[in-house]
Amino acid sequence: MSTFFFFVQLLNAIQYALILYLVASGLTLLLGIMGVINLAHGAFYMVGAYIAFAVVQQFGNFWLTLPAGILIGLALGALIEKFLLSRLEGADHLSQVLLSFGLILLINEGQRLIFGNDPHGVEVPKILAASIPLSNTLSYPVYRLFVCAVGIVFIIAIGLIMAKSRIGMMLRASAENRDMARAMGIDVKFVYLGVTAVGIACTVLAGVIAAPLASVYPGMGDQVLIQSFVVIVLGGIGSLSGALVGSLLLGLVDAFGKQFFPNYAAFLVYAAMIAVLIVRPQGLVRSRGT
Amino acid sequence: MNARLEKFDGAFLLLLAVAAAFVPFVLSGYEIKLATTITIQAGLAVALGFVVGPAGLTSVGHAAFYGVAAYILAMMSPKSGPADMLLTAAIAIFGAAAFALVVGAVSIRSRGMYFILMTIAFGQLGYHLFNDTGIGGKSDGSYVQFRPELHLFWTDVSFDKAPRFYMLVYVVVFLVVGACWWLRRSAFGSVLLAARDNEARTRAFGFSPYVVRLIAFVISGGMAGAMGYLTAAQHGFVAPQMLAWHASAFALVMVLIGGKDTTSGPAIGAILLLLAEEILQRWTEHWLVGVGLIIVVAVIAAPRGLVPFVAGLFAPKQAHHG
Amino acid sequence: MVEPVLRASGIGKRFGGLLAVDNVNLDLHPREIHAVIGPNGAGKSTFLSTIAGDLPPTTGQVFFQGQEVTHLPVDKRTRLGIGRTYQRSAVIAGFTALDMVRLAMLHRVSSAFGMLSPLASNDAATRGAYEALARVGLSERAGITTDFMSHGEKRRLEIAAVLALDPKILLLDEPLAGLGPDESSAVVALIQSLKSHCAIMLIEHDIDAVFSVADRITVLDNGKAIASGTPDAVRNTPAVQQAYLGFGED
Amino acid sequence: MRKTDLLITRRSALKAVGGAAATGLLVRAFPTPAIAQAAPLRIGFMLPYTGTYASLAKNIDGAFRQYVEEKGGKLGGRSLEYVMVDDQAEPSKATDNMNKLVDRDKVDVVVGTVHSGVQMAMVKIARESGKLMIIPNAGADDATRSACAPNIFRTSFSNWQPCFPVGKVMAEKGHKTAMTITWKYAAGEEDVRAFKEGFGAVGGSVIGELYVPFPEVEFQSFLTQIAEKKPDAVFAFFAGGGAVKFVKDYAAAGLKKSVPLYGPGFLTDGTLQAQGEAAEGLLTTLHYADDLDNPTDKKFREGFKKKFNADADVYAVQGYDSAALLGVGLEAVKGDMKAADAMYKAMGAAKIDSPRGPLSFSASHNPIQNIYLREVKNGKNTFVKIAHANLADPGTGCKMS
Repeated sequence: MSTFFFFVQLLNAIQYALILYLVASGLTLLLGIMGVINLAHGAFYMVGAYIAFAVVQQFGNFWLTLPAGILIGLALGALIEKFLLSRLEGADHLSQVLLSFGLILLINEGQRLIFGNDPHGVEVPKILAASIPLSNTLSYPVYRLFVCAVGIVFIIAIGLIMAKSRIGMMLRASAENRDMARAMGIDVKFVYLGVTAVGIACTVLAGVIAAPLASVYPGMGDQVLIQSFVVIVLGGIGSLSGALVGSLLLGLVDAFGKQFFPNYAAFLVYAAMIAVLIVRPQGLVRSRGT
Repeated sequence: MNARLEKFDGAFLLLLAVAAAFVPFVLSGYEIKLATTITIQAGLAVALGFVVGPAGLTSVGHAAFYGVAAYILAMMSPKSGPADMLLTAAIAIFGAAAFALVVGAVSIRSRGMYFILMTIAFGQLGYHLFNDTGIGGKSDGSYVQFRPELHLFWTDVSFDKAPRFYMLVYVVVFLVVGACWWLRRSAFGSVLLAARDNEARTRAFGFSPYVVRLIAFVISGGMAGAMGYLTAAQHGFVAPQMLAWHASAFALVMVLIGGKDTTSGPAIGAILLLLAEEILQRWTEHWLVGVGLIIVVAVIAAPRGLVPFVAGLFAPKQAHHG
Repeated sequence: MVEPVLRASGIGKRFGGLLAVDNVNLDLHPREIHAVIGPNGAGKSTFLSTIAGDLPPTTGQVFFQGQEVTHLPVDKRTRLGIGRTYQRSAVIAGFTALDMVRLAMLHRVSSAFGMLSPLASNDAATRGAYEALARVGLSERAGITTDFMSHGEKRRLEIAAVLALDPKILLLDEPLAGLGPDESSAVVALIQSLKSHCAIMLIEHDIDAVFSVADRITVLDNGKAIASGTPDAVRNTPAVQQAYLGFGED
Repeated sequence: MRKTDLLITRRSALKAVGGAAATGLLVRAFPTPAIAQAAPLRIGFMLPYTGTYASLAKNIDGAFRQYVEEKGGKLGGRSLEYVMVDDQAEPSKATDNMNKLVDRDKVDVVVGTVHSGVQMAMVKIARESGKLMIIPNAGADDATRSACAPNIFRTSFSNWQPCFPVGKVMAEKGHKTAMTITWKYAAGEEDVRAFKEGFGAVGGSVIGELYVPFPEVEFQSFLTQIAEKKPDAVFAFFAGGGAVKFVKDYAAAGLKKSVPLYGPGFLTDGTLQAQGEAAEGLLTTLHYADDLDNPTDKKFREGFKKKFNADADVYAVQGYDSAALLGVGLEAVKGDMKAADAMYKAMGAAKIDSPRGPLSFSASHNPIQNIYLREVKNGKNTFVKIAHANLADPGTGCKMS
């Protein structure tokens, strides 16, 4: 493997990691702040991709998909918290696991009823449709770089919000101690509603943005779900910076694993996850309580 | 578990055992095969219920033990004739239990969410082992050409015919369910419950929650393996999907629908869910909507499960005894 | 001098930047009640937890009957003969009083094989459990599920369960907390009567009770032992009066 | 007992009798009424009606019925009724589902399926029960090789068929080296093997084989490996969502211009709308194309369009021909399925005027058919030329009893 292609694989790894981070960040919010295990995470990602498909098909404009995804994601999240998750308060993780498993089945079948079973593509918006040549055989699609940029902006924005803003403070307080947060006058119920809505909106948005890259087809969320879990566990549940580290690690294992041990790439990913859990049960990055 | 629920549990189990004993005499053809499938799944659900209930371990990786045992049978089966049932079953069950020991030894150190994620990771590890690496036939799965035979001293017993295979399944599942029922009522079961409800206190009583949970996990894993073995023998086919987390989650659904705090609950959950699936499938191609709704409604409306729910209906109206 | 049954030397426990227990030494002799007192946050419960095994100490060693047990888990220490109670969550939800005490009896009276039979069919455990319940005056309440017991009953039940362990030493973590005056004096009498069976280390807020039952007292303040000795000697230590007793005798 | 490595069981002697004997007492307790000759023939569709392959299932099922309707609702004088079972493309449920059709629904003919893994489980039961099975899609080579049986017919293709001619096509374009990429599963490996055989026969060399774990669709790392090795051409096999994503990623990485992409037609069938611009100009080989200029095809496509308001595709053709093949058999025995030997003989000798062109069957009951070279033009797989005329699968290892 030449140095040049080593760097191309590195770029692949980072690019994939940033997409993974986008996808996993919503799950981190739900898992870290609310302690909710959401298996339907991949299904929400798929919802995002289908929103992108439907909006582009209807209006022919990719940029409309972003607000559409955010709004629908927020609404979906709020509804799910209000009518389902809030009823589980005090219940154990088993109920969450099963509730979200039920949601997967409902969302998947709903998608089939509405959109059918054919795979679909979403055109990359014109302005980003170019490619940057890297070698005489290979070029890099600008859209992938755009997704990277979105990922980086997202990391900075969410990091600032969590660290500096009042909302971030409220979130961290609610995550750490429900009763204490209540005593401090924080409306925990509202915080939870907000977190679920934002967490699911993040996931839906990730699906929207990934749609032109990933194509749109039934069951597309399945792999994303498990990989998001891996990312989060590697990084440490609830830590956004940890999720970034986890994403990078997974991106590297994926890109180079496929180069050197294609049959064992996925196997390596889970082995790494288990190894990290054995050695550092709290993940690679120590959570700051969020 | 309170005394009334325990009585209901016992009554349900007895009812199920008697009803299931009639299957080969009342049903025929496809129905016997369906009953066989359901009985095996009921056994799996009861075994899983034993760790989810008393041991308080929400394992989303039990399908891995089930699948590993199935693969062991597939890999040990000769292409030209039936395998020796006692030998292959012993190795398959032992293999599943050994895998459960490894998974449990690592996972049970973590609790709650981390335990769930650990078991998912181990399950996926097993899935990818068979799906990606080519061990045991890749993603296409692999075959058991002949149903294993039981070699006794005086004769060989073949289970090719559906009613006889059903009887084998009945006996094995009867033993598994019976063992789970007995273990729940035993002092060991009480220690598990105590560890679930007050870990520190149980430790201060001289028991290691880790060790008792691990024992329960390994027993349950071995039982799940027995069910996987039967499934492989029944269908003559194994595939990596048998190990994936979907399968584990589906088994958990059975446990929850019936009620994790009873032995009969998971079995009843398995029967209801698989019958619902069978009926919905004939009715609509979007039958998964039905299954999804059943799950969501069950989680919200009867989170403790059907058996405790039914037992509750018969509860005397006054509040608590005491 | 008699060999102490329990010896803790140089125990320290650090939580992140906070030094909760700082180099504490403590001896416990047979048939002795040794109380540990101190203001809230002095590190009493943390100290007890390091001795019981719930928390590993950062520094120092614990010896039980001459054997080092510093890194043994709680269950192993229990089997050696160290019994303890907890400040909170004293009982096991969903269990009857009788079953909970039977469970405590179990590791003494049952083989591994006996674990396979139900608690109720273990006669030795049942007999022992009834005896222990009788000693704390709960014979009548044996069949009641712990969830339906009063706070005082729960504390007594917990002591019954610990007695069923037949411990050589007993670590009591605020056994009087939340009890009314009548219940309190009953428990104090019970503690007094236990002295003949085992050595007791007592952590308690109720100063009057402590001074009435304790043979020796160690005072913790900010994680440090500021005094140790007979009740009278401790009462007269200026540092104690300043740090603690003045406030306590209001 | 014969010595083959697959699926031959002692029980095969029991064949259809097995089911009846197994139920013992019950059969006597609830006797099945003797089926009158006039009773409708029961066709069991075992297809993936849900999931990734659902649209394939829909077209196979639909075109089968279309053929029967065109024949006035009867084949060989028998009217037909249909039973459908959703196999979910789930191999682990295949035996259960096949049992539903054979034991529960007592069908006379099984038509299925799409997924190769499911197919092989069905083949096993078809061999044991002796039930007539027509395979309308799945290409697993073994189904008409080592596992072949008198009662098993395939109207689609063996995996070998559309891939073997790709080598010749590449050589004609002047490519000397190639890399392959596919999912790591039996179908993918069979495809690559067939391609290597064909490419090797014309002097080409395969300089790298990439296998993506099924059903993974993250290709970027593999594409980089292709760019690094710079073969003259790439042979790829993916289907459905994977095919869409692969073709788009391949184009986006700029490889489409520098390293031409070839493959069996599944790479661009039923996926062109989603692939859009990225698929334009791709050359693929298959036993069908969107604009074959023959009268049967025209009539078939019009009929399909009218009935379903959608364009027919290769899967529909396979379903349509499954009905045609069954028709030939039933015609030969005047609808009497008890005359199985005669019926199978007639089916084996069938010469069908298919929408895909002339269709006949090899000794192992696999289609002998033209493999066409097609080019993607304006979102259609347009006919370029016949890549290999009347190609028959070698049928290695088939011993028909």
